[in-house]
Amino acid sequence: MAYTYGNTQNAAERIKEISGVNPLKCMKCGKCSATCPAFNEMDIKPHQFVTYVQNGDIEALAQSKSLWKCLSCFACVERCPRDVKPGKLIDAARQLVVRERGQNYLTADEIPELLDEETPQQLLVSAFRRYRR
Amino acid sequence: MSIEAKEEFRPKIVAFCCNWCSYAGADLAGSSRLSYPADVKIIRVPCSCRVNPMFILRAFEKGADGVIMCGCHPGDCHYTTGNYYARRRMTLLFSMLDFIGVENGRTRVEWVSAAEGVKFSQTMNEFVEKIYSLGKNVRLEDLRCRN
Amino acid sequence: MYKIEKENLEALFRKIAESQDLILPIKKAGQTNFGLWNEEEEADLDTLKTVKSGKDAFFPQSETLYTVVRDGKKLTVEPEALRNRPFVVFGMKACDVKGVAVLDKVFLADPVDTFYAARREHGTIVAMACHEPEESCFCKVFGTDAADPAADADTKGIADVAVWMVEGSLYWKALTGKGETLTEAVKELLTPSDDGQAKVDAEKEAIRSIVEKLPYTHLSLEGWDGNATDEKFGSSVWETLYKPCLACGTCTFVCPTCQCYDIKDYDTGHGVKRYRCWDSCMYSDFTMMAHGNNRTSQMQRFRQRFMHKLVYFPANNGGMYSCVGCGRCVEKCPSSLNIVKVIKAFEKHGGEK
Amino acid sequence: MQELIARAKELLADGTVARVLGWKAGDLPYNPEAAYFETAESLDEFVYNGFCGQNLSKMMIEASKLEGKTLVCLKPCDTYSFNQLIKEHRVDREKAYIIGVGCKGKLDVEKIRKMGIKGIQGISGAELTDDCEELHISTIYGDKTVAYKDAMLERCHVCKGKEHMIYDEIIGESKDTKDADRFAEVERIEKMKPEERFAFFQKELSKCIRCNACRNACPACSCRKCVFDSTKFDSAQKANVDSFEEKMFHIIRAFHVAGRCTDCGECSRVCPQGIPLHLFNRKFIKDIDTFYGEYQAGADAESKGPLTSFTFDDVEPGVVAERG
Amino acid sequence: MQRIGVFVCHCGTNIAATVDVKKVVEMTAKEPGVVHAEDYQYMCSEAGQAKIINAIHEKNLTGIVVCSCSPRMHEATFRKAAQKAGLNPYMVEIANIREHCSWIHKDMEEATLKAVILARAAIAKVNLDAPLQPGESLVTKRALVIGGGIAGIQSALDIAEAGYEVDIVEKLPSIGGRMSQLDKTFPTLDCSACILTPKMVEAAAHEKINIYTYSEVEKVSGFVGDFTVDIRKKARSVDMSKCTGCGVCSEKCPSKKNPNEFNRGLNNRSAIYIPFAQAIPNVPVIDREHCTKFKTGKCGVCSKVCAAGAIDYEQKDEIITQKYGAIVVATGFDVIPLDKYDEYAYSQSKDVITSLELERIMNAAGPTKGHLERLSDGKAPKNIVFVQCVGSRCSDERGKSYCSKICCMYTAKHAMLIRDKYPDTNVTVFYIDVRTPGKNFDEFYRRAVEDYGVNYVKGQVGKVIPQPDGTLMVQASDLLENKQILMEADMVVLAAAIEPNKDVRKIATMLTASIDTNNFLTEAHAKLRPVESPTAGIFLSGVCQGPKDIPETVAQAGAAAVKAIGLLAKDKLTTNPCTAHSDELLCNGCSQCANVCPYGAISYEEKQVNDHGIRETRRIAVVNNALCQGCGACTVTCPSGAMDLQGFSNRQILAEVDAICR
Repeated sequence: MAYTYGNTQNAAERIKEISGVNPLKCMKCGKCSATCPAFNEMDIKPHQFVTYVQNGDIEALAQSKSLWKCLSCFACVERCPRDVKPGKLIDAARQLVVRERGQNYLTADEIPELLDEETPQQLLVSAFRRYRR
Repeated sequence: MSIEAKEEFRPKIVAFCCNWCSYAGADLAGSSRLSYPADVKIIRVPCSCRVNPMFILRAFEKGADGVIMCGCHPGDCHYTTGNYYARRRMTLLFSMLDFIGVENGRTRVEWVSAAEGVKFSQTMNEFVEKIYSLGKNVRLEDLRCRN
Repeated sequence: MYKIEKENLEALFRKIAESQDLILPIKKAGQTNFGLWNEEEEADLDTLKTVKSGKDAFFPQSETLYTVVRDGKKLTVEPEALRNRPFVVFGMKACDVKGVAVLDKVFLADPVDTFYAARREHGTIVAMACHEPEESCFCKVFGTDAADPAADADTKGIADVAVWMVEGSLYWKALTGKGETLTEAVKELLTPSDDGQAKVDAEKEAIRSIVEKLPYTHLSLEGWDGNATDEKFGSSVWETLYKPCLACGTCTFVCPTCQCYDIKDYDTGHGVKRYRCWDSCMYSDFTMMAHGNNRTSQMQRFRQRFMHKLVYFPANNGGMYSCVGCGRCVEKCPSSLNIVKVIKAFEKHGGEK
Repeated sequence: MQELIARAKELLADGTVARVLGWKAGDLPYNPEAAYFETAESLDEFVYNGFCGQNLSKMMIEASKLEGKTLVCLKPCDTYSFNQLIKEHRVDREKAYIIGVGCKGKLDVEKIRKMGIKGIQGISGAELTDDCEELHISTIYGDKTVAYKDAMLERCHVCKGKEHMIYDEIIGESKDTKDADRFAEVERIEKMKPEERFAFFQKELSKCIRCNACRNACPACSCRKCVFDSTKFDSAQKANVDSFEEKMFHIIRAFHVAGRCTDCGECSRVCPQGIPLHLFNRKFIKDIDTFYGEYQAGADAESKGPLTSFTFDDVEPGVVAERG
Repeated sequence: MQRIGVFVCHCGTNIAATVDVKKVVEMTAKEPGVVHAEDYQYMCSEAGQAKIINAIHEKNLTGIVVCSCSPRMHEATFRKAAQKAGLNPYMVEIANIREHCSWIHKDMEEATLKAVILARAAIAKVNLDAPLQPGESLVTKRALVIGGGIAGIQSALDIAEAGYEVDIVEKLPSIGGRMSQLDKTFPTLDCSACILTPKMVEAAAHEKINIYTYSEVEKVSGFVGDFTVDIRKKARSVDMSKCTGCGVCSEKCPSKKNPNEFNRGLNNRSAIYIPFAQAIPNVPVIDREHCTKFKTGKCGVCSKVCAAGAIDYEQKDEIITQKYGAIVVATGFDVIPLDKYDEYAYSQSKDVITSLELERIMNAAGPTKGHLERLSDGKAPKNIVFVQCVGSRCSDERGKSYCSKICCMYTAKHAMLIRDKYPDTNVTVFYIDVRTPGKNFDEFYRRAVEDYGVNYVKGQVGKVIPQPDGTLMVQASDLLENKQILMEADMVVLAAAIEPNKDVRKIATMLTASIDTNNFLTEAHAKLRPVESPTAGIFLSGVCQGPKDIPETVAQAGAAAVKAIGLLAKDKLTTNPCTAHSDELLCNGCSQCANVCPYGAISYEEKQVNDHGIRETRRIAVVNNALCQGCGACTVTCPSGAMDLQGFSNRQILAEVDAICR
């Protein structure tokens, strides 16, 4: 099934599905942005990310620098008092974009070999996505 | 179970609710307009410890497809200890029904406080969904009661 | 006289079952009882005694009499249809056949029990001789011949076909019109047998000689008849005799002649099914009425059962006992009580007061 | 059992007891019956052998109402039932003089019949004084020898032990007969798929004729009036008209004795249809042991049963669905 | 057979919009036993009740079914109506077709069918209803107040003023509670001790009030109007009748390094101590855990220096058993533990403190004698950061889902006081929302911003990093500027969430009062009965019911007192007739029911019975109807079905099951 993030409803739903996050739980406290080590590099800040998904403005997210600046450190996920997990939203958006471009460079078989048991799997996957060249 | 069959099958579900917590929780679900399927019919009992295993078997006998019992959370029983006895009784009864091969999803106990309208509605939605997936109760019914 | 090889019995059963219900001893979860045969069921003709007698072919443990259908406040009564399809009961032993004779006395006497009568009319009994009688058997005491179900005057005309199992072959002899009809229907599977009569006669002799050796065969019924009411009823022997009785209904329910039933209602939610089911005079709620029960102690209930079998029944039925000596109660009573012990107890005490 | 008879005569003679509750010889080799003996002479008929399987503790409910003490012969497993009956105020300890009788395993004539042995005329090797290793059976159809163990009741293979839980004195020696795991069969069934379990019980229970022998023999089923006979509960049942009723009866019966059942095995012993009714009780016992800690009903006459007590952190009923 | 009337309520459109009430009337009229069925706009109205009364008279009804809202709403209303018409009130059953039907279903056909089925169940139940007569029980004219904080004190004073005896049970050595730890109070900034102390003194001096400090409720039995409570008076090791409160013992006590609970452990106290200067009673207590005499058997200094000879090392815990008619729960709150909030460095740095700790620091009797200073080095902080919502409004297990309500206001108070006393200090408050609904509350907050220059930043602190130089690096967001802020602070104050006192669960269990998932006691009705527990005779005062500030607490304490007074003013209460009853012909006397009865209401009698002609003496269970509360635990334990519950009998429940499943 092909996705266009232009189809906002569809793409936003897809992001929620991939991330397992309900952005409506956000109470706009900003703790994610307060905690983010890559904050200054980002054009769309972590707390804004949540609002963008809420509003279905996925196109803007797809174009944003933030998508590629997020370190997937998950500090925001850890600290969010509302269980919103902005980091997971960003990762989901990133995944959507990568799939749309058809640039999935790592095959599923290659991943297990690269896997260190101690590393969180999601960190690895998002890292591969970002630094794939 | 296919969609078509699902449309035909409307389960009968009996919910025993204790007066002090779960029945009030169901009231709260109602006043909060939190919907759950009409298949659920509630019987008010003073306490979960009033629920005799014979009531549960009777419901199945008469064609119920699922029976759920709700009471106050352990420790919160209006009568102090009623739900602790109910918990043991139901654990053993459910285990026995499972032992004789009755699908274990047809019976459930959930502790729902008077403040948990949301939980009540969620629980009922889940339970009804489960009963739909199990389909008609055929292992524990009296055939004479079929329509 | 016809014969059929044991390995062809399955084909015979299939043939009979084509056109009518076939009820025969079926082994299920380790126990053998009469039941409706089909290809999946395991027929068991080797077990001498089924746990229950074959009486439920004619007098089922429970049967609906009528249904009351409720529509709002309106009630409609729908009577249960009488049996109108033919069926065969295969493998009843002589004692069971005698049991049917006893039941006939009860249910076919006026007023006729229509449910029973319909079943009797549509049922064909294939009776089977007892190859190896056991120590609990005492049918001879009541004049029954384990070797020949038609030998007893009381059972004349009840068994429709008699069969003997001799050395892997089943010998078949029609006794009545119904038996002839059944024979006709399965004739393609039967072969006429010339030496059959001789084989069967030898088998009968063998059976009878074993019966002579059985411990209960020479039990005396002296003093037990329709006239013994006062003497037996008032005896103090009952006072100790009943003590181990658990008041369960095992003896009644395995008995080929016990004919008591209770009538009950079952609320189905959209109506009421009125049904009857076997009852046991051993139960404390037997013949329970609004004021209570006319027999209040287990001694009285225990006494009732045996008085009925050995005294009241013969008094009302020309001397016919309502015990056939099948010995099922001897085998099954959880407390090892039984009618033989009762008879012997009176023998020992000389029936004193 | 001369020692036992002699002692009983003594106690009768000195007025300690008014009667003796034991077994009387039957008219077949395997059918002794429970009996009261009130005189020394009547004790000549007293027997105690491998076929005296009946648990006499329940008869003490009625005996407790009689004048004077009753000497009752209880096997080790019967004493659990007696304790439980004391706990429930159904028997009077003061009215009982308990002789704990030895036991080397009790016999099941059905098992002998199932071996194809019929026309039984005599059985030897079943006396308590025998070593109870072999039974010699003479029949109309020839003599047979069978291993004692092979003719033993199921309950003796999972014997709770040869200790008497309550007694005034002990006569006769006992033997360990346990050679199987008590819960093995329950576990085997638990491992089956639900539809197999259902088929298994459907088949077994379809044999039930509702004779109530299980209930009436059961020392825990001591209700003056059973709910299934009572008109007060709207639960009366007399026949298995529908297969549901078999399940209802046996589940509720097991539930009513759950936590009180000593696993004496009388229900299975007396069932004329050979239904393994003890499985229901054992399932409850196993669950109680697993969920609430090991509990043996009748090990004492005081403790609260598992269904009339609780802990704050008992497992939730959901555990049944969780374990799959 | 009953003659049953069915009354279907529209409840305006609440029911009628979703349930076809005419159809319900039509369908139920066909049920066996139903001789009358009608519908009406509002059955609970005078006119609606009149319809019921008329029908009872005209149709000679023996039982009625009202299809309406929850029985928890109007069962009593309709029972009274029935009673007016001469029908036994227990011949009324309610089919809940509003909360359990019309309000949760949308499809009319479906909802109507369900309403009919619910009505059928109620009809089936009424068919088996029997007239019941309530009994009476006496009311003990004495109240118990659990907790000696401002809530408990206020409730006790109000009840005592009405002329009833009151006992206050306080766990700690002195009454006063949380409020005694506060420095100033918002929004008027008056001194907490100044307004609390007179109340404490008044309570102590009141002839109707008896205070048990250093005591705990151990056991509660009985029921409304007639509770029996065991109070454990813990051994103080000081004879209260002899002690003069001179304080020499504390001074001389050699064991001085014990954390001072009153100052939140920020400084130390001696092992024999009076918690604070205004303590009531002004009698010390020996902390046996830290006392050298109790630990080693040697010392005894306090005993030697006590001129009054009040020290008693042998003193034992004492159990006082007292009867009460009403119980007020005022167990209060504590702040949540912050050990799971590593990001705020609370456990790493002494200069990261909670607001309650700040209260103590600001207080003249506190660890710093009222000087605002850093606990690490005693220096005056130049930059102070306040963090709001620490653990409040939090959906994970570290915190609480609710708003703690008081933090916004006390933070404004702290900020204002600091800026007032130490104008050189920069104060920054990181907030998510500032919530100030209360009289003069928003004005107070605005003053902090406008008049005192407190810097409010909308955003949350993500991390506090202790620096090698002893300062704290605060990383936060400024959502309005869309910036991340990194700022240095000398002190960080966390507005930690409040939670009900740890002991409340234990107490609620003893009282059989229900409790919610956050351990707040549940009120009987969220709106209409906010100060009563669903358990009769138990009243809720203060934060044990939910977060509150002082004025609200006092208001609720007064309300709880009035409810208690209303109860104590009665001489007798009618008791619920829905109690258990044992059928003497079925009872085995096996004692299992007594084992599960939570009220000890079942005893056994040797009774002569006539069982269908068999006369014998049997052991029979007998239920004391005054003690039985009708839970039904015994009915299920009883294997023979001898034990049954009036109003919820076995046959009735089975009939309901049948009606629903048919």
